[in-house]
Amino acid sequence: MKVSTGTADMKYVTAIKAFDVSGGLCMSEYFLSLKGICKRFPGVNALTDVSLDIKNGEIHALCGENGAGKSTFIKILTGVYQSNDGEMLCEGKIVRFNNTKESFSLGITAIYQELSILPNLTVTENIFLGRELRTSGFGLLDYRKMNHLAKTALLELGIDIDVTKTASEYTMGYQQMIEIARALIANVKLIIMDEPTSSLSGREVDVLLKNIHKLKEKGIAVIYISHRLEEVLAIADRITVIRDGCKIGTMERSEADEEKIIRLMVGRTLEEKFPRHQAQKGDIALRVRNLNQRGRLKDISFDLHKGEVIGFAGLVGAGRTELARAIFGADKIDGGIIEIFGKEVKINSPKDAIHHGMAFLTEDRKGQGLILMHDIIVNSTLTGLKKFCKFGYFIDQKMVVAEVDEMMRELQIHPAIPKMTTRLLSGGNQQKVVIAKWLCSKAKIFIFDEPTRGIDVGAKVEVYNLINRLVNEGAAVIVISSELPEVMGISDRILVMNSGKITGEFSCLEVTPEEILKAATGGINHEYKHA
Amino acid sequence: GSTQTQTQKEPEKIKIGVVVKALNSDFWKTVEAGAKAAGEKYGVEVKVLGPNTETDVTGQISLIEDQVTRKVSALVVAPSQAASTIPVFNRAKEAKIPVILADTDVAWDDKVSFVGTGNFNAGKLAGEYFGKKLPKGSKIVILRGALGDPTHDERVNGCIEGLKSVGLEVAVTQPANSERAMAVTVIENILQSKQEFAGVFTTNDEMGLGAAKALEDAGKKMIVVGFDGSPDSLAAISAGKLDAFVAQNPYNIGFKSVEAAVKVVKGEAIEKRIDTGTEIVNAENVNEKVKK
Amino acid sequence: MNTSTPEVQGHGGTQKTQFRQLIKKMGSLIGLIGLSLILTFASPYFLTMDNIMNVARQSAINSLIAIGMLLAILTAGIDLSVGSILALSTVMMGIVVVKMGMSPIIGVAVCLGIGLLLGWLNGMMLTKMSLPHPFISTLGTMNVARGLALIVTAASPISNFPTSIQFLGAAFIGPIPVSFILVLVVYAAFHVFLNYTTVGRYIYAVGGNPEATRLSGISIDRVLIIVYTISGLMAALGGLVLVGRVNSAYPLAGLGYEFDAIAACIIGGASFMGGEGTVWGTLIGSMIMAVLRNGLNLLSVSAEMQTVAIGIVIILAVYIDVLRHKAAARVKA
Amino acid sequence: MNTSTPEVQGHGGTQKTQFRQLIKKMGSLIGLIGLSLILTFASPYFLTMDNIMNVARQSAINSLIAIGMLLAILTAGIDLSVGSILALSTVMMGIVVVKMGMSPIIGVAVCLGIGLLLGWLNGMMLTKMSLPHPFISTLGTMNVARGLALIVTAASPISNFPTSIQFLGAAFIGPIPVSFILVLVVYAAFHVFLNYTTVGRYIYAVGGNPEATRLSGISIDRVLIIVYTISGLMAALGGLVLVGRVNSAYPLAGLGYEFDAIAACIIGGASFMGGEGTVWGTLIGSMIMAVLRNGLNLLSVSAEMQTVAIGIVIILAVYIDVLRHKAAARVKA
Ligand SMILES: Nc1ncnc2c1ncn2[C@@H]1O[C@H](COP(=O)(O)OP(=O)(O)OP(=O)(O)O)[C@@H](O)[C@H]1O
Ligand SMILES: Nc1ncnc2c1ncn2[C@@H]1O[C@H](COP(=O)(O)OP(=O)(O)OP(=O)(O)O)[C@@H](O)[C@H]1O
Ligand SMILES: [Mg+2]
Ligand SMILES: [Mg+2]
Repeated sequence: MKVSTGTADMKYVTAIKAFDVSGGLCMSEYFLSLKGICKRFPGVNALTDVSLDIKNGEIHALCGENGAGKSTFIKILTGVYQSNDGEMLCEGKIVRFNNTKESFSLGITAIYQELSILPNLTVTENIFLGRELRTSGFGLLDYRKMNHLAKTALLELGIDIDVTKTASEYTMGYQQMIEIARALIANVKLIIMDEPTSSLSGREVDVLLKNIHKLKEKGIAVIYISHRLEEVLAIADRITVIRDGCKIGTMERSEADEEKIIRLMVGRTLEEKFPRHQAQKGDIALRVRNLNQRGRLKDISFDLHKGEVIGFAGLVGAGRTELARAIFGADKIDGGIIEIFGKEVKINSPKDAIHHGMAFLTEDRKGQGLILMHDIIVNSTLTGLKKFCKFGYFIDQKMVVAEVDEMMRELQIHPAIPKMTTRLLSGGNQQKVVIAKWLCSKAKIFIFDEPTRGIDVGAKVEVYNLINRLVNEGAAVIVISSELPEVMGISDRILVMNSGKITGEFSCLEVTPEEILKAATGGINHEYKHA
Repeated sequence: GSTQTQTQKEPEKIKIGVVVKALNSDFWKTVEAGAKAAGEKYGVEVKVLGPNTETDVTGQISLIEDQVTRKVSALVVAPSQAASTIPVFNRAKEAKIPVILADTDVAWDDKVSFVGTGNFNAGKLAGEYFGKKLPKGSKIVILRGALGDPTHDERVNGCIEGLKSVGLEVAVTQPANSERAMAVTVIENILQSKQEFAGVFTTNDEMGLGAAKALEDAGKKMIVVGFDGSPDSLAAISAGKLDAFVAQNPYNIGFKSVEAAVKVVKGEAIEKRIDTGTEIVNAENVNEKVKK
Repeated sequence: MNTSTPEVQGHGGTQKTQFRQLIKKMGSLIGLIGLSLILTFASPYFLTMDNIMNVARQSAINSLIAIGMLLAILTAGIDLSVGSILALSTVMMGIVVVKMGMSPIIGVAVCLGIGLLLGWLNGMMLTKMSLPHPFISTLGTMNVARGLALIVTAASPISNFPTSIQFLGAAFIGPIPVSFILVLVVYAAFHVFLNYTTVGRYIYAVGGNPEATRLSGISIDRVLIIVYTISGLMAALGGLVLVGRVNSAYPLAGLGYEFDAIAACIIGGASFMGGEGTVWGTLIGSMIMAVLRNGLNLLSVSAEMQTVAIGIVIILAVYIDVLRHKAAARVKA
Repeated sequence: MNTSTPEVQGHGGTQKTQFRQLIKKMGSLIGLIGLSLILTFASPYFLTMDNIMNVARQSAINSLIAIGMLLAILTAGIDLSVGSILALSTVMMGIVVVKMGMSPIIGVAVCLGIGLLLGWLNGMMLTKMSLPHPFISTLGTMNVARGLALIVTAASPISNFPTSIQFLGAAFIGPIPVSFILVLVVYAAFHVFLNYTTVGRYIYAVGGNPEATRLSGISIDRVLIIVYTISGLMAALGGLVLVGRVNSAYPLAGLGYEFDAIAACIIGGASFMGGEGTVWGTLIGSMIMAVLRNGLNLLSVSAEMQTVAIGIVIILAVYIDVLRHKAAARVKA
């Protein structure tokens, strides 16, 4: 199926109308049927004989461990990849997509796991990329109309931002919302969302879930992938579990519960979702006083002790990432004191921070964490390369390989090929490689920004265990997380931020989610706006 | 140089703009020296300019245009590409600036004079020189500057003509970018191909010296004839490494063209064509040249 | 390499944005104005109507080539073949018109057609042969086209074109050179093209994040082919102006023009990393280069010193832009 | 632009990997072997010991410059100033040794020192002045150094160096040219440097993802300064060989060498996007260029046709690599 590219954009406009009318008149119950889908990559069987039906207007959740093949599956659905075997029926007709344009023309669109935002284009342009609206006269781009629609779509998602600014001016959370708006505005028949909430906090998640319900009411089907099972259980009509590239089964929402899904996903039950560390609170490891950054951070002060985990909670754009970057020397600060183990230090660059024993796991693994074209070995040893050196300069390759092997086993990185280019790893496994990178450095103070972003439930526990091990060994840890249960489950103390200020401090033993939320919204329940 | 701001209101001081093909070789540096000497002798301001390379045709045209803007009293131009300069010469004419051509002639009716000998004739002289040194039927390798560079085209064509007239042949013509290292490489490779040849003609000195070096390294003795006559090649002739070069007397080209320009501005009559002479310099006459 | 300050890409947005855009354009403008001021003081001939028109004319060829180059740079690419394309397309026009005596219209069609064709070939090689970078495809074309230009002309120039063909490069309308009017028209067209058409925005998108662009259902190959085809066409158009300017077509024309064109884009604020750069910035970049050369000529600076000065000014012009960006970022924060 | 086939990054690992690496290197080797085979059939003089040493000698200068260029390309940069640095450093050596009569040791120190200094300046301008791309800083240096070389020599060559200085470029050990031995030693050293030292690995990292590298506590500025300093040094070393080869230093030396060096890197499999490329691939790339020129000379191909042929071979050499990559991916699947 070829779409003539010249007039595609105009087609789109008419297509919207067509879809609106035909919303209810469908031929069969199933919008999409996949039969026996297989996908092989060099050395990996990503999918084996997967069959799946998507009903019109249903919300269908996909669950599975990291590397199970979920993202690959949806990429086949949209034509990013082509299956090696199997066939696909769309509204009863056999189809084969060679690119996303072809799938889009049949009413399928997706939000991919790895953000595909164009940093140099405006928010509006991102939302309308490939589906631009044009003026009737000369066929030039109709910015006025597009800006208006983009603004409306974002407002519907509860964010109010300047849509004529470039996307690079917004943090990941906003970018994620932009992508969601992009899918919503398309007016298609099936929207696929691959971990749309991984950078969102509870509040935005709620808004998103509400919007997904609205889609359903319009008869639009949604495939929803998330490692946060409570979301899955909250909205899914049916749930399919994939393990090691094979479909384990599809169940109705009514038959499913968290424990069952986990058992099907990982093949066992988890004893404890949030294991706790045993360490005693020790001396102050990190003392921050009156840290200021113009326009972003205001008078931040806190202490972090040895053997302690502090969790940072807040809404998107609360300034947690900015704070972490400021402490780590990634961005310049405009004032404030940082003391490490009682000594005041000047941190002007990440290099200084690492020199003083800090580690910082960034929230954006693709842009700031990994060198995607390089392999696991290179990435996981980048910060600690010096320690493998003989005669001061020459790297001992054997030592490197041994250490990496050890780390890969410990973190259960899959596939266990040290020479695998990280670009080809599944999202969750990429995250594990970034964690490995910081384990390799000899840090005493760890800042984890969204450490479990995109990690499956089983691996999450591994990460928590790992954090606990670090703490037990005397490290001090900051965890920034948008998942409230996680923050509450693993930290000793919780600091809440709003608009660049710390607005609340709680001990994990006595706090309720409501209290945190109240602090996160600044005490009042206002619509949060981009500062 | 001094700025001319103060000269603006004073009674016209004669300003001669000299635009050459480039100022990146001994040849044009010597032209410049000659031009400056003439300027000093007649007490006029002489500015010698040239683009970065001899093949930068449009760059040279911009230079000429800017000299017209500067309202020079007369222009001396050694055009990189004859025909291309006619439009800008017409502009000079409109601005009532007389144009003297140096080194390379242009078929433009309004020129005041041509000062030089022409590259074709000089090349021909080299071809004929081979005839004196080598038996009939010998083959000559020609190394030339950038293809499409009219100066080198003329020299090559002249040489071929000269060779023909004395019964010699061209073995192969190869470009060596007017550069020494490239000339070494090309001669090395030609030697490898076991091609028969008894002499090398190069369209500038740098390539001549490179060719001589490659032949010396290979232990071959051959007639190498260069072009222009830099101090380096004089020394090479004295040392017996280079056989000869064609000398066009660049100093005279510079001196006489400025002299002609001054005369035109002063309203004196000059000849339509001023020959600056061409000669072959070899072991026989090298000593007198060195003294100069 | 250096993460530049986020900046709004051109196209009419809110008023605030438009103001910032103006400031952005002002960046290289400051350089241009500064340079012009210095030259006005240094030479009495600089700020004359005659000389300004002179500069306008001298910058025309590079401006035309640079705007094509801008497209390539926006996609994080490069087009090294512009100079050779210029040469081959103009000498072929020479052969058709002067040697074979065909009508000038056919000649112009041949000239632009060859530019189009070679540019299209660049794009096809890059995309369909999956060459890793346009450096390769266009370096290849650069050599092949130059060689062909030498072969078809037997290395000698072709002169005496009919005046109709010389119109673009040589004619004036009042005191204003036609070539400069052409530049303004072309730049306005490119401004609309890049900012108000889908393909134009896709060019920015491809440079910003090719993978994301592809996922949005946009054919990167198609965009790239369009980009290099246009670049080839603009090189040929530059050639048309050159032929008018020097009344001849010659096989070594355009040697090294790729550097000037690239420099114009970069001085004008385009980024080699792709996705960043504006039409008007490029025009200013091209003007800076021309003003600089013109000024140095007027001051009769020697060729060697000119080389040195051009090197320094290129660095300074960009550095001013860097400082201005930094200052702007400080104000915003 | 095009997502290249996934490949495992170089440095000695498991046996399987080493084998794959060999295959990877084989890529451009296939091109080289193919080209050599064709030439062996076409010319009886090609496959002679004499001629092979000839090619080895002719490729030496470009090989030395290319390995420095490789570092720049690995960081997603470029060094346009290599040719000019070569010129300025060698003419300064000429002035010191020939004109001022100082000892050759001082001369060599001056030569390498100037290369080092200019390279360091490139790096400093790029990083400390936050220039957006090394194209700018090195284009500036390219012009400035060339201008200075012309000024200090008054545009004339300097000849008659003492034989000790000519050793690198002119001497032989048995039948093997010293310059080629130098190349092999230098390449071995770079292989160790890039794969087995921290700075070497950081160079790959900076090219792969500068932001991630910076956040990993590595000073990008320092890495870049080292890279451009080394590139300048290698250009000067190439100059030393050139001086030995032609027994003179001249201000127009090295004109256009940057293209040959870049072409060698890219033909050898390096990526303009940074982070990808090997030492041995670059050597093969440089050999391909030299073999091609040598072969065309041996066959007495006309100059115009040589230009065309070089263009075609550059594209083909890279295309073979692309096809091989694709084939490898298919086999693995
Ligand atoms: N282009 C590719 N080449 C080789 N292997 C690949 C490629 N893309 C994916 N894989 C592999 O296929 C498997 C499935 O990956 P996929 O991204 O579909 O997992 P996932 O279920 O989405 O995991 P996650 O929850 O971590 O996102 C993984 O082992 C991954 O390494
Ligand atoms: N480069 C930037 N320029 C301007 N504003 C910025 C920039 N980066 C971040 N901001 C703003 O700073 C504020 C804090 O963002 P930050 O990413 O630190 O929040 P966060 O709490 O980590 O939220 P998230 O969950 O999105 O990561 C936001 O309002 C964001 O838009
Ligand atoms: Mg996934
Ligand atoms: Mg954050």
